[in-house]
Amino acid sequence: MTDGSISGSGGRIVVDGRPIEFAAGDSVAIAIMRSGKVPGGGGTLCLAGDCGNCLATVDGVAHVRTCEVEARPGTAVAGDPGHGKPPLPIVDGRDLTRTPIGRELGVRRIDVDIAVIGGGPSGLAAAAAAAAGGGNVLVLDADSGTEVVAIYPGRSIVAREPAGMLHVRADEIVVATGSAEIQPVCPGNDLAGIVTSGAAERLQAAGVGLGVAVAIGSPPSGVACTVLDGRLIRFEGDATGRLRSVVTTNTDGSEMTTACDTAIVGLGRAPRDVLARMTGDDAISLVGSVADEHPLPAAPTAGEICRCMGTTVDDLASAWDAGYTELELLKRASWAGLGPCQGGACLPHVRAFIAARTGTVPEPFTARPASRQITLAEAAADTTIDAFRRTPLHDEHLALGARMDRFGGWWRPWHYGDVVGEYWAVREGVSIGDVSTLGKLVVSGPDVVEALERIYPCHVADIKVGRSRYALLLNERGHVMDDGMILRTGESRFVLSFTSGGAANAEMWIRDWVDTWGLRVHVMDRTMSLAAINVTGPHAKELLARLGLAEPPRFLGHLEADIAGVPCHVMRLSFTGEAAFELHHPVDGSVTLWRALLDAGRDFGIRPHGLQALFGLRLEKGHVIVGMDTELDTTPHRLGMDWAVRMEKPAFIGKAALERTSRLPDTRRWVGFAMDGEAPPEGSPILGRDGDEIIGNVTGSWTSPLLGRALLLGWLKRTPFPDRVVINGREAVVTATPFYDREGLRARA
Amino acid sequence: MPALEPLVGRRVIGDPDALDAAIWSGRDVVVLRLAPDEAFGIGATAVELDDEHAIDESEAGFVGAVLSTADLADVIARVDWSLPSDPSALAQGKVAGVPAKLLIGDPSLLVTHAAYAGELADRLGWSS
Amino acid sequence: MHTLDCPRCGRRPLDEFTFGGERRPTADWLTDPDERDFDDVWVFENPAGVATERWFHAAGCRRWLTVRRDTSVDRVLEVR
Amino acid sequence: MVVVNPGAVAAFGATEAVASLQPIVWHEPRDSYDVVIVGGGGHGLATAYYLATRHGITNVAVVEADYIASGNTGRNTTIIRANYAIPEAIRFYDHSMKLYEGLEAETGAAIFHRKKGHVWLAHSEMGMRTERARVLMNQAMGVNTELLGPAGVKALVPQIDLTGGGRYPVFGASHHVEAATARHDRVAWAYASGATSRGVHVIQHRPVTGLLRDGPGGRVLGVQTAAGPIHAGIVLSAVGGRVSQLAAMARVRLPVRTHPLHAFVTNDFEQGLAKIVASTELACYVSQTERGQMLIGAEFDSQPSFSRLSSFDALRSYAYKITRLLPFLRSMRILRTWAGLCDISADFSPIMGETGVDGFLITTGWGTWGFKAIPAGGEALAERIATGRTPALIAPFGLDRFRNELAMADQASAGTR
Repeated sequence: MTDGSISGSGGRIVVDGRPIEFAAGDSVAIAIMRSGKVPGGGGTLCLAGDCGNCLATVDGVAHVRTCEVEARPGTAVAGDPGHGKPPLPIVDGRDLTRTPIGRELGVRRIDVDIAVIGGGPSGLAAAAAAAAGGGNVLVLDADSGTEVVAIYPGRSIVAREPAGMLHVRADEIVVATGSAEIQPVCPGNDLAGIVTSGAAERLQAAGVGLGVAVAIGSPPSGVACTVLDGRLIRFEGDATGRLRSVVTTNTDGSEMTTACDTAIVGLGRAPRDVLARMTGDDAISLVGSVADEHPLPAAPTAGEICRCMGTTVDDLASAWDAGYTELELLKRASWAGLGPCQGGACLPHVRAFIAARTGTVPEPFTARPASRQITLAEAAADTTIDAFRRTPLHDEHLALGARMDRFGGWWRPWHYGDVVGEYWAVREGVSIGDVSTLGKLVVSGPDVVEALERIYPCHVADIKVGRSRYALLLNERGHVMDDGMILRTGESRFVLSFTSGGAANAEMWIRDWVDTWGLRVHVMDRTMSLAAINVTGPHAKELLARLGLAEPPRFLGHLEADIAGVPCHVMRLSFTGEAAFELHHPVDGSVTLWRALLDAGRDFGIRPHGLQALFGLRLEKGHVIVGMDTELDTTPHRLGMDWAVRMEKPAFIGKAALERTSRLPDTRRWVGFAMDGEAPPEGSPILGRDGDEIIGNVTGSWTSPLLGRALLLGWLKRTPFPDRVVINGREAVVTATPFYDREGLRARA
Repeated sequence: MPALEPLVGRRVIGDPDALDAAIWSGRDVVVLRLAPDEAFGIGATAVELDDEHAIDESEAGFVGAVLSTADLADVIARVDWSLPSDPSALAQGKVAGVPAKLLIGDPSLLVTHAAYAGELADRLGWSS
Repeated sequence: MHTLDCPRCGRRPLDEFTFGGERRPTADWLTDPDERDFDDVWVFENPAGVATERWFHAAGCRRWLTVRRDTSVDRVLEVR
Repeated sequence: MVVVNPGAVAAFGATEAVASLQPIVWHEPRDSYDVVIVGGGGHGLATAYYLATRHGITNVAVVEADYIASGNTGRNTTIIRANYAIPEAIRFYDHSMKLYEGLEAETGAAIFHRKKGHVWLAHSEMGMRTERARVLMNQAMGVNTELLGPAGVKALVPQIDLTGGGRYPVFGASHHVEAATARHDRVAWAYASGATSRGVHVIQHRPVTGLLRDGPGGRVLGVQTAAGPIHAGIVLSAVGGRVSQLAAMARVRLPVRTHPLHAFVTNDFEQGLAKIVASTELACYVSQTERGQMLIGAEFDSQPSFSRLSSFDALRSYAYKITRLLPFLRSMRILRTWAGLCDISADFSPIMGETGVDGFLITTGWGTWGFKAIPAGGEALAERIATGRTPALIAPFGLDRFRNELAMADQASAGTR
C-alpha cells in the first residue's frame, strides 16, 4: 500500500513499542498509514475527525482520534482496541507521578464580540465580514490547533489549545464547521483499507500511497484510482481483516468484484452541526456547508451501522421490531450513536433507516457536549473550589501539636493530643480555646432595635448597654437556624454572634430582611476581622486579672478592655459550664494575646482545648450545637428551649408558624440520657425499652471524666416518650439536663 | 515573589452619600469602596463622616500584596472575570477561587481577608 | 446561566453568588390564616417561567441582588 | 498491511444487547381508563406494571409527554442503595433494593443489575461522624453497611489517593455492601414491556395540558391532552420536572423545587473500578458502567431551573472534585455530558400518596434518589391505587408530613446537595 519512503523525516513516534518514522506535518494517523499500517480497528477512515475508526491511546490518553493529533518525536501510541477497551490508565493512586497530563493546565480567557468556529473559506469570509462591521472577531480553527469542544449556554465556548484550555465568551457565534463525509454501511465495512474521498486526498497530499485503489461514488480529485460506476454492495477481505476486493453492481444488476488494496468512498456529506445544536441559542448562526441541506444516504440494508458500538443494520431492525420505534429509543436500544463519535458517522444512516419505515425523516438526536473529547484534567483546568480559612492562631496550634481538621469551612484544632487533659484543664484549672471562627456582626442605626425584635424570638429592646442575651435564630417555619449572643454596645448599636458554620448564612439572612423591610440598619461583618479566644475555667478570672483585666464583666456582661496590651471586647458567657470570657480582638493581636495567656497561666497548668473536648464540656451542660443536634424541622419546643421564645412579642420571624405548629401533637423531643460504661458512638440508634424498635438517635455522646458515666443527647421520636431506652445494647435513662452544675453556679462564679 | 502583608486601617459602614464625602486621616490612605455603604481606608487612622449611626472600626482583618506588572499578569490569569473598564476602580471577586479584591494602579494591589491569605498564596504559587 | 451581572462589581461567574430563593407568593385562594402561613413557609412556587429571586454576591460586595430570571431556559432577564 | 491492535470484540456488544431486549407493545389509545398515570418514567411504568401483575388491574394508561424514560429515568447515575440515615428511608430503599435484585428473574428482562458496594468517603472528623451514624443506623435496620478506615478504603478502591489530592484526606468511609447499579433505561423498558404485554397502554408524545375535575375543588376525573381528554377513575402524577405545574392544575401546591443535575461519562475502559465511590463532603460519585465507562455525577445546581442543557461550570467542578480522589481519571476523556431535572422536596425525601384532592395521587420529590426507588415506589403506589389504603412503607412520606411537622429530613443521605 505504500513504499514507506519518507522525504524529510520529522522524527519517530512509537507505536505499540516500535518506532516509526513520520514526515513533518503528519498526523499520528497518517504517520501510521505511511508505515504501512492502519490506525484503529478497521472501518472507513475519514481522517477528518468525524468517525471513531482511528482511535488509539496517545501519550496515555485513551480514545484519541489519531487523525487529530500531530505526530511529534516521541509521541507514544498504543493501539486502541477497535471495539475492545483499554485498561484503566493507572491502578495505584499512590503513583501520582504517572499521570501523563497530570500537570495543572492553564486556562486562557477571551471575551469577544464574535467568535467564528472553523477556519475554512466560509468561516474566514464570515470573520472578515464581521471585522469589517467593526466587531472584535476571534477565529477558532481546529486545523490551527484550537479545537472547540463545546458551546455552553451564555455563548461560552470551551476549546483546547496546544498550551492548555481556552474559554471564550462571545456575543455572537458563527459556526463554520463544514460537513462530514458519509460512511458506507454495507457488509464488510469494518475491514481495514477503506477511506473516504477526502481521506484519500489527504493521504495523496501527504505522499502516502494507496496501492491499487478503486473509487465508489464521487471520486477523489488527483488520486490515481479505478472509478467503479455501480452501486456498492459489499467489501470483501481476508482473515486478517484487511480489504481485498469491492463488490458493486453491474449495469445489468449482476455483481462485479474488483480486487484492490484501498477502496475510496464518496457517498455524499452530512452537516457537522453538533456545536450549533448544543444550546439552541439565537445568537449562533451557521455558514458554509454546515448550513446546507444534505440528502440522507439510502436506507441501509446490511453491515455495521455504528462502528463505535458494533451495531449492525440487523440489530437496528431487531430493536425496531421489538417496539423501539423512534430515534431516541432506537439509539438507546441498539447502542447506535453511543460511542466515541457520538453518532457522527451513523446518524444519517439511522435517520434514513427510520425514514424508510415511517415515511418521515426524524430530527437528529440531541447534541450534547463534548463534540471533541476532553479529559477530566482538561475540563478541570484552573478550577478551584473550597477556600478553607485559617485563624490567626493556625501556626500556634500547629506548634502546640494540634491535630487540625476542617470544620465549618475553617481549619480548627480538633485536639492537642490529650482530650481528657484538655477537659480537666477547663473544669479544674484554666484553658483557652480558639473561637475566632464565630460569626460576628455589628449592627447599628435608628431602626436597629426594631429590626432585631423582628429577627429574634427573644426580647431585644430591654437588653441594657453592656449586657447580652443568648438568642436563637429562627426561620419562617419556626425552625432553629442558628444561635448566638446579642450584645448591646450602644443605644442603637449591637454586636451579634453566631456559630462558626452558621455565620455566613446569618449575615445573608439579616441583610436580606433589613433590605426587605427597608429599615435603616447598617450591618458590618466582623467575622474575619476579629479573632476570639475563649478563656475558661475556675482560674479564668484570675488569669485575666494578671493580664490587666481588673474589673471583669459579670455574667452576660461585656466591656472593652486591653488585655496583654491587646484591645479586647470581653464577653462573659459560658458554653463549657465554667466561668468563661470570650476575648474578641483584632486578628493582628491574636498571637500576642494567645501567648500571653499561656505564659501567664503556666502555674495554673493552662493548656488549650480543641473541639473534641469542647463538645464533651458542652454536652455535660446540655447545650445544643445547631447543625449537629438539630434537624431540618427542629423547633425551640422540641429542643426544650421554649424559654428562648417570647410568644407574647407582637411579631418575629417564625412566630406564625410556631403558633400553628404548637397545636400539633408533641412527637419529637431532644433530651439527655445517662448510662453506665463507655459512651456509645454518636449517631447510635435509640431503641425502645424492649429493644426491637428504633425510636430515635444519639446526637451527642461523651464519657464524662467527672461523672464517670456516659452522658448523651439525642432524639426521641415515638410517643409516649419513654424514660428508659436501649442504646448500644445497654439501658439508658432519660435524664434532665444540664447533667453538670444544674444551677449554673460555676459559670457565674 | 509577592507576599500578602497585613493591612491596617479603618473600615466604615455608613450612608453612601456620607461615605462619598468622608474625610480620611492618616498617611497615604487608600480607600477601597467595598460596597455603596462600605469602605476600607487602608492606612487610615480616623474618618469623619456625616452619619451618626456609622459603624467605624479599626480594621486589621485584611492582607494585601503589591504587584509588579508581571505579578499582575499572573494574578489576572487566575481570574474568571473581566477587569473593570475604569482602571482605577476596585475589582472584587474570586482570584484563583478565593474571594479577593484587586486595585489596578501603579502599583497594583491584591487584597484578601487574612483568613484566606494562606490559601490564596498557595494557589498563586507564592508559598515558599 | 453562567454569570450574573452584579450592579456593584460587574459580571461574575455564578460560583461567586449564593442563591437565596425566590419570593413565595401565597396562593390567592387560601383564606385560612394557618393555611396561608403553611403555604407561605413550605410551598415553593417553582415557576417554569419568570421568577424574582434573591442572589447574594458572596465573593464580592457581600450584598443582595434581586434577579428576574426565566427558569424555563435558565436565562437572566434583569438584575437590580 | 497490518491492523494495529484490533483488540478483542467485547464480550457483550450491541448485538447481544439488542437480542436481550423485550418487546414493548404499543396499543391504540382509548378515551377512558380505570387508572391514568401521567409520566412514563420508571415510577409511572413500575406502578402500571405492579397494578397489572400484583392486582390484575390492566385498564391502565401511562401518558408520557415525550418518549418513555426520556426524563430522569434515562438521565440518572443508576445507583441502587439503601444506606440512608433515618429508619423510614432505610426501610423503604432496602425494600426497593431487594425488589431490584429480583427484577431480572421476575420480568425476564436484562437490566444489567450488578452488586458493587458503595463506598462513601469522609474527609473530616465530622464526615466520619456522619458515616459512623449511617453504619450504626443501617446495621440496626438489618442493612449491611460497615465502617472502614483508610486502609480498608484502599483495599476496596486501590486507585484512591488517600490524601485526596492533598486537600481532602480520606479519614475512612462507610461501605454499603449490597449497593448495586443497573442500566437505567432497561429498567423502564422492563416495566414497560411487562405492563404493555398485559394490556396496559403506554401513550407517548402526549403532553397533559390540564386535569378534568368535577367542579372546582371536586374529584379529578381524568386528564386533558392536546389530542383530547382521557377519562380516569384515578389519576396518578408520576411526573418528573414539571410536577409543580401539573399539581397546580389540581390546585395542589408542593414543597418542591426543580433543579438541574448534571452527569457525564467517559469512554469505555476495561472493568477495573469495582466499587461505587462517593464523597459526602465533595458531593460527587463515580461508578463504572457495564460498558466500562466512568459515570460521574455531583451536586445539583443551586438555582431551580427547567433547562436540561449541560453546564461547563458543573463539568469542571465535578471533574476537579472526582480527580482529587481518583487521580487516574485525569487522563480519561469525557464522552458525553447531560443534565436531568430533580424535584427536590423541602426535606430531601420523596412525597408519595394522597394530595388532598380526590382521585389525584402523586409520587414526586424524587430529587436525586428516584432511580433506586422505582420498584418500591411503583409497588406501593399500585397497592394504594388498588386497595385504597396507603401501605405502611410509604406512609411516612405523605405530603401531609410537612403540615404535621414530621419532616423526613435526610439530606446527608441524598448523595448530593
